[in-house]
Amino acid sequence: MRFEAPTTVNAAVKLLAGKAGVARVLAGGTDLLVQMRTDRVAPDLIVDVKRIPAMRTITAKAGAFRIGGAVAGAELGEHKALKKAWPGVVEAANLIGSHQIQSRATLAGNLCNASPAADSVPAMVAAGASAVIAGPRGKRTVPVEAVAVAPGKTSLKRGEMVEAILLPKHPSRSGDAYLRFIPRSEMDIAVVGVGVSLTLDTKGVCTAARVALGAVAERVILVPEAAKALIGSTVDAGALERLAAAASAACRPIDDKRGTKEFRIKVAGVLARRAAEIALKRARGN
Amino acid sequence: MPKVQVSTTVNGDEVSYICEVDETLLDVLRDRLSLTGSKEGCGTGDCGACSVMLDGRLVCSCLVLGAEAEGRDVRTVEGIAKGDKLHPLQEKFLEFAALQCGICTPGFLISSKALLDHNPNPTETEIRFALAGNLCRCTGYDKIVRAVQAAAAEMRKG
Amino acid sequence: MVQVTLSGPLKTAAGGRASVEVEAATIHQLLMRLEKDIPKLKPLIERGVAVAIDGQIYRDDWLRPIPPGSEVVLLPRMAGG
Amino acid sequence: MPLDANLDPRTHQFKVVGTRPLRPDGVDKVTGRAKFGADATAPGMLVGKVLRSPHPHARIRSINTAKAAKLPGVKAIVTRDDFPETKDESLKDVLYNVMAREKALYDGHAVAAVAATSASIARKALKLIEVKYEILPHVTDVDAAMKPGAPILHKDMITDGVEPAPTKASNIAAKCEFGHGDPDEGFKHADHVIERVFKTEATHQGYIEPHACLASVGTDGSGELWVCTQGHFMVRDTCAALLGMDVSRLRVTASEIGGGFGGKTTVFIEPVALALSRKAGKPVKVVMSREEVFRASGPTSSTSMTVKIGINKAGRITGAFAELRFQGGAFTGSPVVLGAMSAFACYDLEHVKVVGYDVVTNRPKQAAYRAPGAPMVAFAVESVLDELAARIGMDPIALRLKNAAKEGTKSSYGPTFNRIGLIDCLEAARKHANYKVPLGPNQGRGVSAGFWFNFGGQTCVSLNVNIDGTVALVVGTPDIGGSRASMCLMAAEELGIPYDRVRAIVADTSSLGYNDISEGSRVTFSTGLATIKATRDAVTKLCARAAKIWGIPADAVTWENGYAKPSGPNAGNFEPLSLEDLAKKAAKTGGPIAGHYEVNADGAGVSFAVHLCDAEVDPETGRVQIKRYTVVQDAGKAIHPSYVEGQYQGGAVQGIGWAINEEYIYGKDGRLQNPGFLDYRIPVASDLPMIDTVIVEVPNPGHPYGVRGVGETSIVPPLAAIANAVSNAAGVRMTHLPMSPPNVLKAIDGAKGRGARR
Repeated sequence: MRFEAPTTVNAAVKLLAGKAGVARVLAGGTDLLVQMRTDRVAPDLIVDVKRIPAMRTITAKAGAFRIGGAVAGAELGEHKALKKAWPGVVEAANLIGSHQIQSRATLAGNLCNASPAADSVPAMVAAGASAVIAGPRGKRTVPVEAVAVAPGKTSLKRGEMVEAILLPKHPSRSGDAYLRFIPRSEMDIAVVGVGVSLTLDTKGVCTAARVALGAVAERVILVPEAAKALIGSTVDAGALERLAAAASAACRPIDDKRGTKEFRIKVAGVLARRAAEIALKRARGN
Repeated sequence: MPKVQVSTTVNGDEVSYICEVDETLLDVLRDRLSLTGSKEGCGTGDCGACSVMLDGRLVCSCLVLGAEAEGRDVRTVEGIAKGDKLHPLQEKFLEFAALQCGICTPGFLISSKALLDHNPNPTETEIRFALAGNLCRCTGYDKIVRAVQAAAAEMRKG
Repeated sequence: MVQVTLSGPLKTAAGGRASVEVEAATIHQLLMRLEKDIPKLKPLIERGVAVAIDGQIYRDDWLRPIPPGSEVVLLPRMAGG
Repeated sequence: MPLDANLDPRTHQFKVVGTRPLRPDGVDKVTGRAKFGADATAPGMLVGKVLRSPHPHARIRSINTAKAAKLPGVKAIVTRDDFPETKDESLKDVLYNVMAREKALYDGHAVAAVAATSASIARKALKLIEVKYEILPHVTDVDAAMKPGAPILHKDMITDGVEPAPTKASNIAAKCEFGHGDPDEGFKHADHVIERVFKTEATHQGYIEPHACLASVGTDGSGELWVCTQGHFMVRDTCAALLGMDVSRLRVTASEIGGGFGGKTTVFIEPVALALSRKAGKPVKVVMSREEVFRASGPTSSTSMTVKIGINKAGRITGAFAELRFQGGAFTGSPVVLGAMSAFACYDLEHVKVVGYDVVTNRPKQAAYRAPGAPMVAFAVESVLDELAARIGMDPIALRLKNAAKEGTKSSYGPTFNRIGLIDCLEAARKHANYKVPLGPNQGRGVSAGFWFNFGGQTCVSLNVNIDGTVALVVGTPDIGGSRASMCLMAAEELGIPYDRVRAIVADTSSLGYNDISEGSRVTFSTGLATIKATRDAVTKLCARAAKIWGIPADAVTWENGYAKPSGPNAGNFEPLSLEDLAKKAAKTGGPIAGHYEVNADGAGVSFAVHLCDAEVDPETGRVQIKRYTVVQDAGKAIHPSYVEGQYQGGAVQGIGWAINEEYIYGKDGRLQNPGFLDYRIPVASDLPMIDTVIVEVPNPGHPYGVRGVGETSIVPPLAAIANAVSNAAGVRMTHLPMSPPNVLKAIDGAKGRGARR
């Protein structure tokens, strides 16, 4: 096992693409170290990316944001402009684990861990976020929903890593929100997660919406039918009921130690409605 | 296994150590630096007994590699008191009987200090959420929350 | 004579008898008499029993006197957490 | 009769007992200096790791350690072959649990262990050990294990307590029965009878410190063991017996202990560490991972229970019956007997019967957990009572008061109660402000009473007077929640000196006589009793020294407020001698002054508690939130009230976890699905409100100050109090713990469905 802490993206990519057997990126380490401890992965090479300046910063440009792949959740919460523009995404990231975890866990790591229950991912998908992927053949940008393909599996190729997450500029009268269901008040993995982002016109009619669900399928899913329930409506009670029904209908969950199928299906609808209400309030305030 | 040589600062003192790549900062503190105040309750970041400050941020030292600490600033429970003067949090934890067995106490002190350092007047709810990453099985948290409130009041007095 | 109430598995081992009379002045004498009179109680007594005298439970006190007319109950041995 | 007839704890003015001084081990515990199980090191120390069965039930065909032994850095490997068969029947299950023999009986059962020069080498060596398993069918559910045709764990298990004895082996280890009268007769006189079936899942004590020990055995066969345990004398005797050592050759030191709650009252890794150390000739440290703690130490039983209670219109219980089915893991010994005995102990009943079954399954051997057996049964009984109270429109506390056991009540488990405090607790609960707070929408209130026996046991205490008149108190019961402070308070009270003049330590097994485990809420009672008596022994000696100095008879000297004084004008006119004066003169008046006491303490008073809970249920998700929680409990006499409150609060919160979210989840493959704090969800700070406490003091006649145990009773009522609150909030009776969101939502939706059909 080898440990490297390069200072440029190119150097990191070179290391990751090298001959070294199993290589792993270490950003926050909150998933990687647990996997190593429980024998689920035994890397030959660990590449610590926290000493790469470009991956440690949040930059805002014309209302859009570039969040470095090694920026921790707590730093997102401390970034006032980001929090104002995308409160749902920041809240989702800040829900991951404890304050201790927040000092370390990153959006990119949450995405690349490819857990269907990742808290930040439904919020990012709803926000229309994309991931900048650096690799031996250069950089490419893909929608975040294209990164995870199955539990623990991503579409990243050998030597590739997520260098940054991009959040688009928010149109005016837009709002986003993320809600998850957990049995306790903290410290749990989402049993269901729902991200909603919507935009209103001057009359309060919803003109655009994205709804994403976590922990109800093999990966986070974007649910256009749920968004359709909102678009064209004033997000009234009827629209919210249709949204809930569409969200529930899109679920294809499993029974596991964290929840049953029937529970997840029902609660996905409940949370979709509640998250949309928050997003609506925010959109009206913007 | 190839080893890594690390120089870092722990509780203000410069230290150097050699560790294996998969050794955590917690392993290093306990086994190589004899700082056994930080405890391992789970090894997976779920209990907070190993909480330390790393460059001014609260982390679980079981989820940090020893190798990562190169050039960083690490603060542990052993560094909270100043010489023979206990920190107000330490005093209030004792006064309020906020510990029974004491295994979680180092982690709670670090987390509480992290909270009060940036929020000198937290509400009960803020305290409870700030400490949610630290498990205590003995006290039911009641006396811990009260001790933090009392320490905050004491520290606000200056 | 001491009237001993048997409970739980001890009652079963005594063929369902809820109480027996034995001549005993101490807990030790009581247990020895019971072992002799009801051999099936012997393994249970060896595994450990408690004796309640007038509501007070004694787990190991062989030499404890049994005052005449007191209420005596033989119980399975107990331990806590 | 009180042991000390001169002192009535209700009127006596205590000087330091009842105050809240800082604990003697406090500074070490807030500065990181306190040494817990995993904090010790020794020169040349090796790291020990245990290989565990991944199968819930499998015959072990062979274990090949050759490849592992060849790995550089590996110094010793032990398997079943290193642990000889024991003739002691009471140790057989302990031995078979420490290291699997013919069969691995649960996921996590130890199969082999390695000592190596580093953790990474030890881990690598475990992977090189080849175990050939023949996988057998398994069973983890208690009801399934009792069915005919279930996979049998032990081919020689014939149910105990059944006459005539069965001829076929089963998983039912034993049957027991308690009670008096005839419940069926009682039900005939009832106006309302409710019968329900309840289930509870297994929970773990969840102490934050994993099991840890450091063993060192020399080539002469003498050994030392540093270990976190609730009973180091038990560890010494058990390990010596399993390893064929003389007891005198094994010295065990109890480290500071990071929680136990009953779970550290037996051995797991300790004999393994000693065996490895003996074989390697070097010290070996073994520390369990959290995953090992969950898979391989002792959780409590899961249960299935049937309860039937009848009442008349006036609210008097006419008959009560319960059948309890407890699985206790792969070996006999679930706490069903205690569950059966405590089931109806709160009530004065004419007709009561409880039948209990102790059942084995392919799960880790259960260990004691705080009032073992009682919380689950209280859940079932107190749930039915709550429903009955509602049925006749009676206040739930009034119903309990109407039936409460009191002095002179023949208890459901046999003996007649002497002075007890249930009615006092019920009255205090009824008067509490929290019982009158109006409830909000989706909120419900729950009440429950609870009972626990409390125990005494073997105890030995020494007290040494130092040259400056300070006092060293030597006890042998590990301090699991501040007991050293309580002991210092009692010694200071007797001596009439300030609290901080006394320092208590927990001595190792070679420094003091035998002490039973810190369990059964026994420490403040029995170690306290022995401390008081040892102090009085020292006081007698101090008075004798003063008498010698003054040249008067020893019985002409009394001890008052830290001074020896002539007992009256006839004894002579002498200036009183302080403890300091006498200590300074000790060398010249006969040598060191010490007090000592050894006892097998009996007379621990039973105790009762009443809990109030307000819970809110989200009807759309089934999520339960505890809004308000109140513990009312009889302490007899609170020596250090802060730590008494701490026991009340801690017990309540463990109960909250048990009621709402904690459970052992087994997959179809018989493997534990959630062996970590992420998915075994103990309460976190943000889940909870403050826990209000009321200390009731009805003195125990069996203790000089009236102390009753307080540690365990506090976990008896919560399951029922919370279930009653949730049931009242959700409008549907909850009969299965935990009341996790999926379970609650299913119950709510199920009730709606039934309502719609009606």
